[in-house]
Amino acid sequence: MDSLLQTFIEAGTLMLAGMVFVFAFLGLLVIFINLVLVKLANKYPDPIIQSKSKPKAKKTNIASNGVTPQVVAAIGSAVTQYKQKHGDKA
Amino acid sequence: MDSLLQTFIEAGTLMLAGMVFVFAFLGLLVIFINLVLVKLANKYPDPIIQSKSKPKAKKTNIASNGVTPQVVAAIGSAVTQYKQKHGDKA
Amino acid sequence: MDSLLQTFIEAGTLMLAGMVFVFAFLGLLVIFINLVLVKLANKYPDPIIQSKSKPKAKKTNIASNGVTPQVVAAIGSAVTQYKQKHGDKA
Amino acid sequence: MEQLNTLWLSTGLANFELGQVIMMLVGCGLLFLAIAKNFEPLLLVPMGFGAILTNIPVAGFSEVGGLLHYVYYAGIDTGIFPLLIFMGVGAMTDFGALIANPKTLFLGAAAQFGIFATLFGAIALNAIPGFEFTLQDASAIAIIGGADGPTAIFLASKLAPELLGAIAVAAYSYMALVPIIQPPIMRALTTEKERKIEMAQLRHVTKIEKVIFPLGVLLMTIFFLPAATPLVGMFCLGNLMRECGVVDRLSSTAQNELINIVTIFLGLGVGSKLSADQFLNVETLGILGLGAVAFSIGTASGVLMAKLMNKLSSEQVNPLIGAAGVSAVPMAARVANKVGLEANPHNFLLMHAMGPNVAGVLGSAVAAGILLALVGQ
Amino acid sequence: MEQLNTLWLSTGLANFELGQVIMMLVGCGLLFLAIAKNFEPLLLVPMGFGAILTNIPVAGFSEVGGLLHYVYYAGIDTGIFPLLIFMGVGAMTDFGALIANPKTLFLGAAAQFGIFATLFGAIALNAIPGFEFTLQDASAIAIIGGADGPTAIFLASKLAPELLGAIAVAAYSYMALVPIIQPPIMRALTTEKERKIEMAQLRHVTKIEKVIFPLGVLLMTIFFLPAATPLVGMFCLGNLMRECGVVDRLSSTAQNELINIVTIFLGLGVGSKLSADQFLNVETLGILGLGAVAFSIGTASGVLMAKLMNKLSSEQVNPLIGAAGVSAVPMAARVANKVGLEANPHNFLLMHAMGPNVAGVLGSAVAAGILLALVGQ
Amino acid sequence: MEQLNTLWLSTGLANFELGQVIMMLVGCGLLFLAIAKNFEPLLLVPMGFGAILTNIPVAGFSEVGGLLHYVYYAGIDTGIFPLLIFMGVGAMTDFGALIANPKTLFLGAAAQFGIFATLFGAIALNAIPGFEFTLQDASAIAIIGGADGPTAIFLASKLAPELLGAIAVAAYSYMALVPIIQPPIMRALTTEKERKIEMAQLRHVTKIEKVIFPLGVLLMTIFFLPAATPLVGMFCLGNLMRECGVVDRLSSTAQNELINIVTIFLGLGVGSKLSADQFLNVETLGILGLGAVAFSIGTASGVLMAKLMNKLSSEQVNPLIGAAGVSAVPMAARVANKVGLEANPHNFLLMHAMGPNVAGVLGSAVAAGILLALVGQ
Ligand code: NA
Ligand code: NA
Ligand code: NA
Repeated sequence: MDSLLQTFIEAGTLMLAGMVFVFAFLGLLVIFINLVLVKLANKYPDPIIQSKSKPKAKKTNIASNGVTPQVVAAIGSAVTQYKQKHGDKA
Repeated sequence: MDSLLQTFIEAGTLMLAGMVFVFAFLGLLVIFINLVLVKLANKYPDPIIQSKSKPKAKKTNIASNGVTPQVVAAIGSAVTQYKQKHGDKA
Repeated sequence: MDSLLQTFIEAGTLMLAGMVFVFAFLGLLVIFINLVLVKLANKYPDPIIQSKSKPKAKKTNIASNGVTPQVVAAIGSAVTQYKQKHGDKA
Repeated sequence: MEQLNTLWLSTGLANFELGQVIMMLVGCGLLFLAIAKNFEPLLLVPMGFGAILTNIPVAGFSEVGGLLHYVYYAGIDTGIFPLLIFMGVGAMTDFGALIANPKTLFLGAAAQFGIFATLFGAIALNAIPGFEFTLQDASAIAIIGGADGPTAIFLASKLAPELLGAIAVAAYSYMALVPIIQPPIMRALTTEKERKIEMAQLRHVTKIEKVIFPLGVLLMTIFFLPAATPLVGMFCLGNLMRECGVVDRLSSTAQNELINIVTIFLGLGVGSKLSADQFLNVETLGILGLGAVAFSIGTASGVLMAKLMNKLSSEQVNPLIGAAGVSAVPMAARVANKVGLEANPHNFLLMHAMGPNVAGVLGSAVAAGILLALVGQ
Repeated sequence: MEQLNTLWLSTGLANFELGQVIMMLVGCGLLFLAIAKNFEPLLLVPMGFGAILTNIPVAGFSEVGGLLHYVYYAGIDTGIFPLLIFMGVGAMTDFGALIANPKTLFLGAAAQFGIFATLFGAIALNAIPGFEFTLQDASAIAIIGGADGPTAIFLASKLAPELLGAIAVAAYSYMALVPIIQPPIMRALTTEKERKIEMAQLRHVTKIEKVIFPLGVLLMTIFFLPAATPLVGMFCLGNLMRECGVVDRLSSTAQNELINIVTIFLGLGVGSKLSADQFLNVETLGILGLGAVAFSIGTASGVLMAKLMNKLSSEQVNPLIGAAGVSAVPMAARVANKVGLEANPHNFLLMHAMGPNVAGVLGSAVAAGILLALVGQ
Repeated sequence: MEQLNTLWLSTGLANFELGQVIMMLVGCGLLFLAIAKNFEPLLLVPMGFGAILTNIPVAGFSEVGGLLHYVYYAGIDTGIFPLLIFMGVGAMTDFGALIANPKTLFLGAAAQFGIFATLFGAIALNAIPGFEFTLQDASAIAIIGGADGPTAIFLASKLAPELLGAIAVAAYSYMALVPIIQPPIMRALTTEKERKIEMAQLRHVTKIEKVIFPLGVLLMTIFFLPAATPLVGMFCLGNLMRECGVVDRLSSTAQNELINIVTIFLGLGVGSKLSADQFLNVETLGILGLGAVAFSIGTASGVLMAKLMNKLSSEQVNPLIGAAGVSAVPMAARVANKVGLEANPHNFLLMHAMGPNVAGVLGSAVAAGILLALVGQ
């Protein structure tokens, strides 16, 4: 029973030390974000037209509605060609 | 020569035992399909619009003719826009 | 110092042997190309419509402008349908 | 005739032991949960299948020379598979919501109370005859409360390999049960008014913040908790590959083909630990019970922490997102969103809940590191 | 000068042995068959290349520390590569046609007579001086009749590793030759009228049948033939991942990237067994001869079984699909379809032939299990 | 209290050594170069990260049982990872430009003078106290002049594993610096008129030439330099898979998923050799210095060789493409193109420069084989 008590105390200490550590660690991360990252963000803002976000946006675009700008261009061109071929009355 | 005969007999037994076993095993599978699977199929038929077959069908659709519904929609919309822009006479 | 000299000599020989070998090897490759490959090319020219280059071309096509022949066909068909539905005056 | 006898003696029917039959049924049960109930199928399908294979008599899948033996010792005993999964998860994780609202890290921290309370509970179970969990065992069990599969497998493989099967089953089962376990606790601990709290839109997070963040996390882990660096390090490597923008092909492979390949083997290898002698005992019941407790306590701690933060600060957070602090990404965040929508149909909490959700992943990796540092070896 | 001598002594020219030259030509021959004749190129390209590499003097590819040594011992000696290929093949296999027409399982069973008759033949060859096949050797050779590459490699690596190279060459060569070997046999054993038989359209197979089928196959294998569970188990795992619908990303990886990676290494590793001392002997001729016999007998047995079934039942099957029972998926089914079209241009047998075709895969895995159980160790 | 002490003793802060801190900064430096400066990011991101991980105190990444230990010994010490990368690179390489203009092979040969001159220089450094390079060390360092990452890693792992980290850092850094190192040398050694030389359009290369070429290269390597067959062999296997047209799925996997997976591990494993005791010494400075010399000499040799060829033949080559002979595919070819465009805005040298560029890959693999044959063991 004595050893059980001892294990209990050990487990209790572990619980306390663990939670303190977790909070301290993630708390430091909060400070890191607020001090370091926010400053970095101000100093190096994203370029207005991000070179990287462009292809991403394109990908999303394709993924979300399946229509690429090229298709739209092709449609425009097809309509134009059709118009020319058939003599548009507009 | 004697040992050859013995090996022959062994090989013959192996052949017999093997074929019997293969037939028995696959025969049991026939029974399994006819008894268990067919019953399961009756009890849990595929939903009429299978949730799984839908994306598959879509994929096939794309694969087989390369045109997604979105493209068709885009075409419709392009045609409509063109009509509006150019004052349709129809 | 003596052992240094020896190493120097060894390194010099290595340098010489190495460069001679590299030139000899790649020189033999030149001969291989001029003798063997060129002859093979004359004997087995690529078929005019290569069975392999076709899908490649198709892939490139898709990759470069994102429009498959199917889409073009669909556009044509959409335009035709639109024409029929709306009574083309052309 | 002798041949037929040999054949008969080599059949499963002639060699089955009861435990093996039961464990195969457990494997089938896992497959059922995965396929019919959609319980974490990516891991539970190979794991359930592995449980069946490892219990086949005569076949020797998990003995020297067997496939699962190689898989387990090469991939799980060494820790390689969980670490590669963690790298892939890192490459899938977007820390944007967390960086935009760093306070949510405290929610992720609070939810780890589920782990440490369960550790205490596991030791307490020793008072009941039949349970004899060492501190190592108890720690490996407690990590179930972290709601993070690879972390649990990694820690269990280091601290209590003989409990690995039961711990993995419990961890993944409860992660799948998050939509059932969490909502009642969330509703019980919050008022209607609290659940209706709308939160301010998150600020834009720049690219450089996202690139530096994983490096900062790694640096702090190196300083304060090297024992957690295998997990945190591989996670941060994945995340850095994702965000740095110059190795997209590596990031994509880490998120897709590599993680898929490793998942198949990880599942099979974990399943190979579901043998009768290691699973069919009262300790497994204890593990399953403690796992449920751990999840519940973690959920409650996250919610209560959010309420406490609202008391201390004027900027209000919806306490429902505290429940997402247990991790179980992205399920817990979706649950928070869903419960929020019930109270206020115009209140979309998903993005806000992603902050504590990914904080919970870091939190449980840190907790695993603490346990390794304190009770390891 | 000494340097130049060292360099000369390190060249291949100074160290070649005749056997190595011949085996390199064999490797080139395999590459030629693969590239120019399209003979099972996915395996024969890496295998032919591996045969060249392993026979390079001085380089030591297959000695301790050499690349092919690692590949062989890590992947083939352990059985891991063939089993992973089998998982991928399972993920590619649709059992729908088989479930819709279960009678075709008997065709797949009959075609395995090719295996067992060849086993007998291999033993008979011992009567000729120069041949000394043990029962293990004979079994490993006989499995060529199963027309299934990974099964043959798996069994040979367990029963007769020193014959592995020749067996793999024979198995893949004859699989590639199916369109040449089978049609004459099929035409000789059937009448014009039989070849014209049209078969009823297959019924729709529901999702649940396809999900339960691999589990049922595994269960029966566990009960009756545990020795076959490595092969059948991994095959069923792949098939379950395919059909269950909740792990599509794992199934896709198993069918694509994973099987591609393993195929490269499997080919190289098998090629590394094509060394002069193991390949250039009269036994290889015996293996090549027996392989051809095995294929022919298997084809004939399948066709004759179909004719027998037509005698016993009113529902007629086109006996051509019996030839597909040797497996060689999907080539044998295509051959059945093609020969059928010659007789009746409106008769598409492809789907009907897929039944015996996949039954043949199961059949030869079962046969391999029987051989392992009876002559293994 | 004791617990807190244990926790403190387990922190990195309590265990750091100065060398580890410096090596972590080196790792961060590599990450900075990779991410901010786009220096060979595919390898430098995992390598820089590996350098950080391996220097974490207490964590033991590179000790027995640590992740990087397994990665290094399974993949780099055995040579498997560089060889697989080489296979992938082979599958990405189009030899068309080289076959169309075989003379460019001499440019690739000449550029290897960078390697052998550096070998001489490394030995010469021994005259300075503090340097004690063996012939093995000097050879491993000299290969940096080959401008080919996997070749350098492969050779260093065989001849001088303790220098591997520094050699890899130097090799990849200078490969990234090609656009800065080469142009001044190219301009200094050529006249404006030479830089304006336009070259004839390349002839069409047929499929059969591309299929036979890798086999011919392999055959010659077997005859004359078996020690180079691991590198050349895997490269040719990849190239054959690319060109033969019947195993496109294997070729695609070798170029994408497989090379990506291996690249992550190769980078981590190489980074694990960046430990303080192996990197922070005067030899590393020597290696970095010699590497720069090697690149410069290689570039100059290529350009001068082209000028010599113009003297000897009427068919003129633009000497700028000689600089591409160092390999560093495809960067060096792009540099040649860019410098050429400065002199003549209508002169596109890219395709012409691809000839010496891929010749340089073969050339440095051959050089590596020579060094292995002469100073190996
Ligand atoms: Na967690
Ligand atoms: Na078969
Ligand atoms: Na080079």
